[in-house]
Amino acid sequence: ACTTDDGDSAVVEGDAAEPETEAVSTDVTGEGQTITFWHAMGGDLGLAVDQLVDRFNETNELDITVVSEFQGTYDDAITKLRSASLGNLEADVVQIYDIGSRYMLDSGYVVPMQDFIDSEGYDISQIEPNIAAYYTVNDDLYSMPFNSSTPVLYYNVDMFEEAGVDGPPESLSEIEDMHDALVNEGGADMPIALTIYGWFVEQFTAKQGLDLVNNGNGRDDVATEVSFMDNDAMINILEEWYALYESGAAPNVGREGGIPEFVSGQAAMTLASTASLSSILNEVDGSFEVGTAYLPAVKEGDDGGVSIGGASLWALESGNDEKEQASWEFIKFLISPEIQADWASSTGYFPITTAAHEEDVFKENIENFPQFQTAIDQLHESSAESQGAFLSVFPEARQIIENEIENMLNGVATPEEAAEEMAAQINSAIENYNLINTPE
Amino acid sequence: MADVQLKQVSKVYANETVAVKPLDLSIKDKEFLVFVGPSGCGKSTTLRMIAGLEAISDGGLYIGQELVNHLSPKDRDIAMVFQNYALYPHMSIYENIGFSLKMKKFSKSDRDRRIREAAGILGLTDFLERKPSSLSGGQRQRVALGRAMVRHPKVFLLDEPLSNLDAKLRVAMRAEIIKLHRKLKTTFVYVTHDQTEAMTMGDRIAVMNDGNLEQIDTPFNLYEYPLTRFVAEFIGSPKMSVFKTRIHRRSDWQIKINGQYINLGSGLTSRLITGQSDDQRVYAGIRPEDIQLSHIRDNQSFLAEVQTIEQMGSDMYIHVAIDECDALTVRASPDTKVSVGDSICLRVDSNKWHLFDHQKEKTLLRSPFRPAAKSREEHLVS
Amino acid sequence: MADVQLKQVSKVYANETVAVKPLDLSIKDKEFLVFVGPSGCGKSTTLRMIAGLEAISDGGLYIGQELVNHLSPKDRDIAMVFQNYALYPHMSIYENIGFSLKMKKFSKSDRDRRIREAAGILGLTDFLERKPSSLSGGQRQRVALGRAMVRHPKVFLLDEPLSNLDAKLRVAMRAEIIKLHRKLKTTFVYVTHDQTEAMTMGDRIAVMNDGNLEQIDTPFNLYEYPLTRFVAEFIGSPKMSVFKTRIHRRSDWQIKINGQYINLGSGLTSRLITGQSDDQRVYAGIRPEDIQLSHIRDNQSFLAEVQTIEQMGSDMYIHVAIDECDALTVRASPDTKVSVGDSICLRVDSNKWHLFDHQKEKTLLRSPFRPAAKSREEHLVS
Amino acid sequence: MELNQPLLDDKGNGIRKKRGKKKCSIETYLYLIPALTIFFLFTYLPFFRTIYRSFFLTDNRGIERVFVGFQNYTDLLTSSSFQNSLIVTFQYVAIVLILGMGFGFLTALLCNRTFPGIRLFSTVYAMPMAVASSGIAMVFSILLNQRIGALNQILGTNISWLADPRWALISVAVLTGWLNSGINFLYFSAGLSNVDESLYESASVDCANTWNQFLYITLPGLKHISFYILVINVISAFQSFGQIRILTSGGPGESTNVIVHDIYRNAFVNFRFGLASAESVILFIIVGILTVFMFRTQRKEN
Amino acid sequence: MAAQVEETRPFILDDEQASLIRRQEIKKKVQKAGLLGINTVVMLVVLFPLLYAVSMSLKSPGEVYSSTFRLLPESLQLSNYADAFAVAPLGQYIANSFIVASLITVGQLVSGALAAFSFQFLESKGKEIIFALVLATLMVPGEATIVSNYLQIGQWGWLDSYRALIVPFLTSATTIFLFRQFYKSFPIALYESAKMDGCSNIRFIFQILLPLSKPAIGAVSVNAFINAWNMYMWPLLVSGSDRYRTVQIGVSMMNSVDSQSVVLMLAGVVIVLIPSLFIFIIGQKSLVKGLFAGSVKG
Ligand SMILES: Nc1ncnc2c1ncn2[C@@H]1O[C@H](COP(=O)(O)OP(=O)(O)OP(=O)(O)O)[C@@H](O)[C@H]1O
Ligand SMILES: Nc1ncnc2c1ncn2[C@@H]1O[C@H](COP(=O)(O)OP(=O)(O)OP(=O)(O)O)[C@@H](O)[C@H]1O
Ligand SMILES: O=P(O)(O)OC[C@H](O)CO
Ligand SMILES: [Mg+2]
Ligand SMILES: [Mg+2]
Repeated sequence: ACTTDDGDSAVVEGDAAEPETEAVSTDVTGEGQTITFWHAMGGDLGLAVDQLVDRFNETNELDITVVSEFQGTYDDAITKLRSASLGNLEADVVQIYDIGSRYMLDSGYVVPMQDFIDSEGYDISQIEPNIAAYYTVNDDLYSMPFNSSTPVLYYNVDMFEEAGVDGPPESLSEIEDMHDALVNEGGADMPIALTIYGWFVEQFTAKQGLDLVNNGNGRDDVATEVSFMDNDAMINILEEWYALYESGAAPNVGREGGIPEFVSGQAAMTLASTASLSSILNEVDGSFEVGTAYLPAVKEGDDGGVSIGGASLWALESGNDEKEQASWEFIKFLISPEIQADWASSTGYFPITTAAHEEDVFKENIENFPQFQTAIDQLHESSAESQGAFLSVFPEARQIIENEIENMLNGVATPEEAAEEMAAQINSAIENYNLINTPE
Repeated sequence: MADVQLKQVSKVYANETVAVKPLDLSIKDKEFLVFVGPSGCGKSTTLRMIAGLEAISDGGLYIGQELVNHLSPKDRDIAMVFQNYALYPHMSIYENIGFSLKMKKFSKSDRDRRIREAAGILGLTDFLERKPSSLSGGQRQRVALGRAMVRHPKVFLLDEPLSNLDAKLRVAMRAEIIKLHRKLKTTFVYVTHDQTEAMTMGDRIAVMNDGNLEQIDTPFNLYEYPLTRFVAEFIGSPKMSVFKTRIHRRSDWQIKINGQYINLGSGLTSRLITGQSDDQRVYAGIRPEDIQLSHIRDNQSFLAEVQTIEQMGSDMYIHVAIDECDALTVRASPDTKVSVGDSICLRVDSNKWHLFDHQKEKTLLRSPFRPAAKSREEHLVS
Repeated sequence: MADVQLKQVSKVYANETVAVKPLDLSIKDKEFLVFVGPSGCGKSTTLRMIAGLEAISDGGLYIGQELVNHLSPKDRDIAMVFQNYALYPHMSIYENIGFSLKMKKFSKSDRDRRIREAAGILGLTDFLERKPSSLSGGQRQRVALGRAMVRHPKVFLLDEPLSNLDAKLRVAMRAEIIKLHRKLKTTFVYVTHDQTEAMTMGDRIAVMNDGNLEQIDTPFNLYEYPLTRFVAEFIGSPKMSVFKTRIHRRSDWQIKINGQYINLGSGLTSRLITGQSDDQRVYAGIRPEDIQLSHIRDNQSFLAEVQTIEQMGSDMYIHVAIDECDALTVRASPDTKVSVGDSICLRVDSNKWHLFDHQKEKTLLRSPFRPAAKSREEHLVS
Repeated sequence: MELNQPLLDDKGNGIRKKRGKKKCSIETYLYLIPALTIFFLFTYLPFFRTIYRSFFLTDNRGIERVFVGFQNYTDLLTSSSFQNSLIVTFQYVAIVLILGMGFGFLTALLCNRTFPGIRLFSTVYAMPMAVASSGIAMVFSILLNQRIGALNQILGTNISWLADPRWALISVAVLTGWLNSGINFLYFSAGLSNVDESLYESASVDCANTWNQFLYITLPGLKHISFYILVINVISAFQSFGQIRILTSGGPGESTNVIVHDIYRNAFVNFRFGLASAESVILFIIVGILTVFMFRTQRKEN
Repeated sequence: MAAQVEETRPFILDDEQASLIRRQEIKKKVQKAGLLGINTVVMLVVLFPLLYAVSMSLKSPGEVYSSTFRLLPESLQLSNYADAFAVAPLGQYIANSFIVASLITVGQLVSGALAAFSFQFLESKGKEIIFALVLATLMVPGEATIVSNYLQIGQWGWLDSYRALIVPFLTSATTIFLFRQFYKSFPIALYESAKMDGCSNIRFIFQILLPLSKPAIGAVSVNAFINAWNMYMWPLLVSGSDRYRTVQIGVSMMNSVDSQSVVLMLAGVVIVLIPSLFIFIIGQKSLVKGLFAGSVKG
């Protein structure tokens, strides 16, 4: 029995929260509340989040206290949230990565952002439309984008100059052409350190302008199976990837590699999130010039764009209006232009509101580090069409994709076999999920 | 009144081992009774049943006329001294001795008085603050006794309390325990497998074998009038030599040794249980000290070849072999001049034979009427 | 030729314990030498140095005239029987006995022959397939002997091989080991702390005390002519009674007992080392069998009060206390009529005193010339 | 002397009754209550819940929704991924056993004879037992890093220890072996010290050289304890989790996806509790069979 | 009088004999030195991961990515440790782990000592069967119960609390087993003697048995503490906030590959390894004694 619910099922779920929506009236202020904020920002990013939280705690006039809890990686955080729902673990605001969105919608314990927005008449026009699009279902904004990113190509400008290579590649196949020059003249051990990261596959699919799953990439209706086999999206990616690997242009650096090879000067290029920008610059520490470029296309002439990545903030139902209101206050604080500008400069994430671009901090930062601009341009050039897939079992699907890429690189499977295996496993996961989690 | 009575008491362990067969025994008040017997014969089991540490399988146990089968050890008013003393290693001697009083909620001053009294008697006063580990074997032994004493129990039970001590100390502690018994005037039940201990300590000795009580009697009687071949051989060192032979009724009763008929003494034959027949098979035992080297080769003496000689300094034991007995031991003076292989002439004290029935190995001799020994102080010749 | 010679051999353990002080000793070929002494006196250490299990701290060890200090145990051609037998628990008896032959790469058939031969001698033939754990103590003991035998070693070393056995078995195994020695005609070095074993087994006995060799002599000589007070008291049971007194030169030599001067026998005084002075302090020892109850109260006898009586069946030991000696033991006939508290009259065999120097506790008597005993078979009176 | 006196009077019955009432009282069980309560709540009961749940498909909240009988089991046993997990697990356990026990044994042998500094050495050899698997796994993640890790730098190799499926399993197994070697060292040392010293002396008098002493005394002497060490190691090897999650998360591909990791993934990442429960039961059966098998062989030996 | 003691001539070895003995001594010394050498090498191998962690945790981030191996840091970057505390609430984690591990240890001691007492000293029907059931828990992999336990604890509302971390581990078959093993060598006469003295069981346990079980207590404590300190999977599941996170989880969340984080992460690892190693080193002796021997002297 497969769910026949359309995408509205989430809204139906959301309806359950309707009474609260009404209750969000003037007398609910969130004053004096203590709320828990789960995030998944480790290392430097985590320090930055903590600063924001401290700042909110100090400055908010409603005497709201936010307790921030680091929950590990994005994967860990959603896992924790899912298992927390089985018990008494409570959070009011959680940061969930892009691919967790569908699950959150289905989960039934979120308060849609739209509710707050509507009841307060909050103006969201400031929010970058390309970003908001990702988190919007049937014109309702469900979660608030907070730290948004896209993947970009980082390259070692010194090496490229040394090798006499004109500029960064625009497609994967171009990398092969630069191989000899970068290695022999540029002194690189490898042209590109290509991390085995499902996100890149997702982005390469978008870059091809193709869907990952059916039913309009899961946005028109609940996805029931993958579509990357039918539209050859996956096979294209895997073949290119494998070709790069075969030729030695992109050795297997595993799931953790990539940035280390790049910053240590072994790789001439790497792919990474814009969020890594500041830490990469930090690590390189001026030992060479870091350039950034758009995510390469899979094949020349692909006409898609990139979809927004990173994570968004979800308000969770707690049955306590005051708390929920406090969550909203906190979220509003986080997306205020001033904060976003700050946040963007210290991390590498985009400011999600256009107003933030006007802030001095931000302008200054762009001036010092023009590399930031690439990501912004890339996002602006992408259309809202490439808003990315919605899939309940997305985290699992990403694992499966990464596994199979590993299998492919390790010679266990050919690109075709890998793609087929991905499809089979993901389809079965989708089927299983839809079977069990039909809302009563 | 603290006599102990066992009426048909027996013990079968969970694994079906019959450790003690139905046993009737009455231990008199103030008596020093020793249980002796080979390893595994059930001595400890009997003692532990009296203590209440082992459930009684069947029969009735009475202490001071009262049936105590159902009482737990602490309610029987008995004290026990264990083979390895079972001192509490982490407590001082003072605490060790006083532990049972503490358990019985004696007042501090009462406790102190009793502990010091016991320590005084046992010469432990200087060690009260020490831990058991810093005491010598003999001192530990005394602490164990002290622990039993302070309770003023009705009965003292001691299970091989000396077996962990070295030979010299054993002799000394033997004397101390005897003195203690005399001083305390309480019933003592003492288990040992050492016959020297049994002989020297007990008012009476109960010899056990394979779960049976073989004989209970004074040391002297046990030695002189053993009821069974087992007792005869168990008591005495070197052990009694036993001949597998026959008795004959001629003019006198005779016994065949080394192919030759030798008269039995009249003192002996008068004690013979009636109904013995001519040429009847018997076990005839003789102790090493009741056989002498003889200068006269007559029809009461016989020849035998010396097999080995054991020079003990104070005595010499000569082992000879003859047909009826493959280990005949003779006690001789240490300066006797004899070598292995010599043929020597031996003469038996004809009234000192011990005769046992061939089948049941029970004695064929009546014991002369003798009053039970009243105390250890008297050792009378019958 | 397998005599063993220790020349100034000593042992100091890593923790500075001086276990054996420089020792000179020569063990003759085919001799049965017994080391005896109290616990911790260095017997095992000496044996283990001979075996090569313990490095020699100083001095030279010769086996068959050859210096072996530097040789490891396996090259010394000795066999050793351990106190706990040290049988290999996972090997069958057959394999246990044959192990050393296997190590020496004997052919299979040779091995088999020797194993069966040894098993035959020791009566183990039926047990060859069993594991040690299924054997009794005595059988294990024999396996340990068998293991030593098959190698036909130059020297047999045995470290308290009987001490884990019960008393009866011990007596039996004693005899077996003596027989074995006679059969194998090899040098045996035997360690024990049991003086009965020492007295009955050794051709010669080496008495050790506190790392020193006190005396090495035949059993008879040790008993009759102990060189030190230690040996005198150590050998003999019940032990010699020692008086702390003085000797006096009157017309004869006299000794003061119970406030009264008693003559020393002429046999004894003739052996007195010259240079003894009047009123000199001495230790005077007398063995229980050399003192008798006397009917005659004269100036050679003295009175004493009976303290305790030990009835052994074959003998009776009477303990009396007098000024000079708080534990004077008298051996009497078991049917002696005497009670605790009685005053008894005692007379000492005046030639049987043992006299020791007050300070060094060395003997004051020359021992009469005696040829060293040639073998155990002869026990001659001097 | 007392002989056959009239046997028990009417009191005798009383005696018999007393005897009938066994000495054991509820007191015996009182002392067991704390331990048994915990076991009941957190081992027995959950274990049966697990078996029960393994027959269901569960929803996000772990609630049994659809009864599927043995389908979870058949799904598992026919899925190539699970079969792979089984194979990987057995390979992993085998390597861990060989390395962990081998190294523990080696170090125990090295410390068997006293020599100066033995305290230090034995402390170091036992130390891995006190090291957290998660902590050391993070160290290994750097140590084994292909480019910046010490191992490649020291060996002069360029192996991707954790990204190459041929090495990843070996790498985590080596780490686990290292972790286990500590306690194994202690166990083997105890075993060695339990071998009666006089056996060695006896053997040396019996002309056995060092090698033969090792062969005929040491090895047989360790037989018994080796068996227990084996059982303990097998049980613990099957349960390794932290180091695998941190070092490889089951990858690359599924080359280090041992059963326990797969259980975690299925239960807490993919939220298929029913399936995970079925896996748990299979794991239990495997460990159980192995343990019983080992005990059997051991018993047969004796 | 027979010549009983050989003449005591001073003892002198000839040259040949002396050199034989000397050679033997040299051979022994060489063997010892060899053993020492091998041990040193093996020790360094065993110790290497830990030394490496310490060394890396003291390097500057820049040094981490160097492509040649250097064990010693160029300069000691002690600030990494301070920074590690800033990045994550290591202090809180350590406190949590201490609370959890200590309470688990105490719980196991008490429940184990009582249960083992019952098993070893008291008679009861089916006692051996119960004991077998207890031992069988060793065979049940934690993973076989973890899902149920998690759901159960979630239902009770125990997630993210000390109880969730502690209560399930308050007893352990290993502890009971170790205690019972130890009790087996406990002189039964002491128990009987105490009984004769009128001592109740519970008094016996606390006044006699436990004071004399110090080696076992030591071993059990060290074992329980180290295991509790090093737990990973369960705390990973049930702790959700820094308030209750244990060190193992806290530190593993620092896992990252950028050089900045690597040094901090390794500093964190070193910090959390220290307490368990410390407990191990001070408790090692009693651990060995308790695990493997177990006799009461006295
Ligand atoms: N707890 C027990 N369970 C089963 N059988 C036992 C038990 N205790 C003793 N036995 C058996 O009961 C018999 C008598 O044992 P007991 O301890 O009374 O002998 P014992 O005369 O004291 O011997 P020993 O001189 O060796 O101490 C022996 O056969 C023994 O094996
Ligand atoms: N390995 C050792 N290290 C240090 N001292 C030792 C060692 N072995 C024995 N000793 C000490 O050396 C002395 C002699 O010991 P040895 O074992 O030779 O005595 P023994 O005569 O055999 O005693 P026993 O009759 O008790 O066996 C003792 O004081 C003992 O404590
Ligand atoms: O690393 P981030 O925050 O840019 O996020 C990348 C992906 O969107 C995660 O799914
Ligand atoms: Mg007994
Ligand atoms: Mg010794």
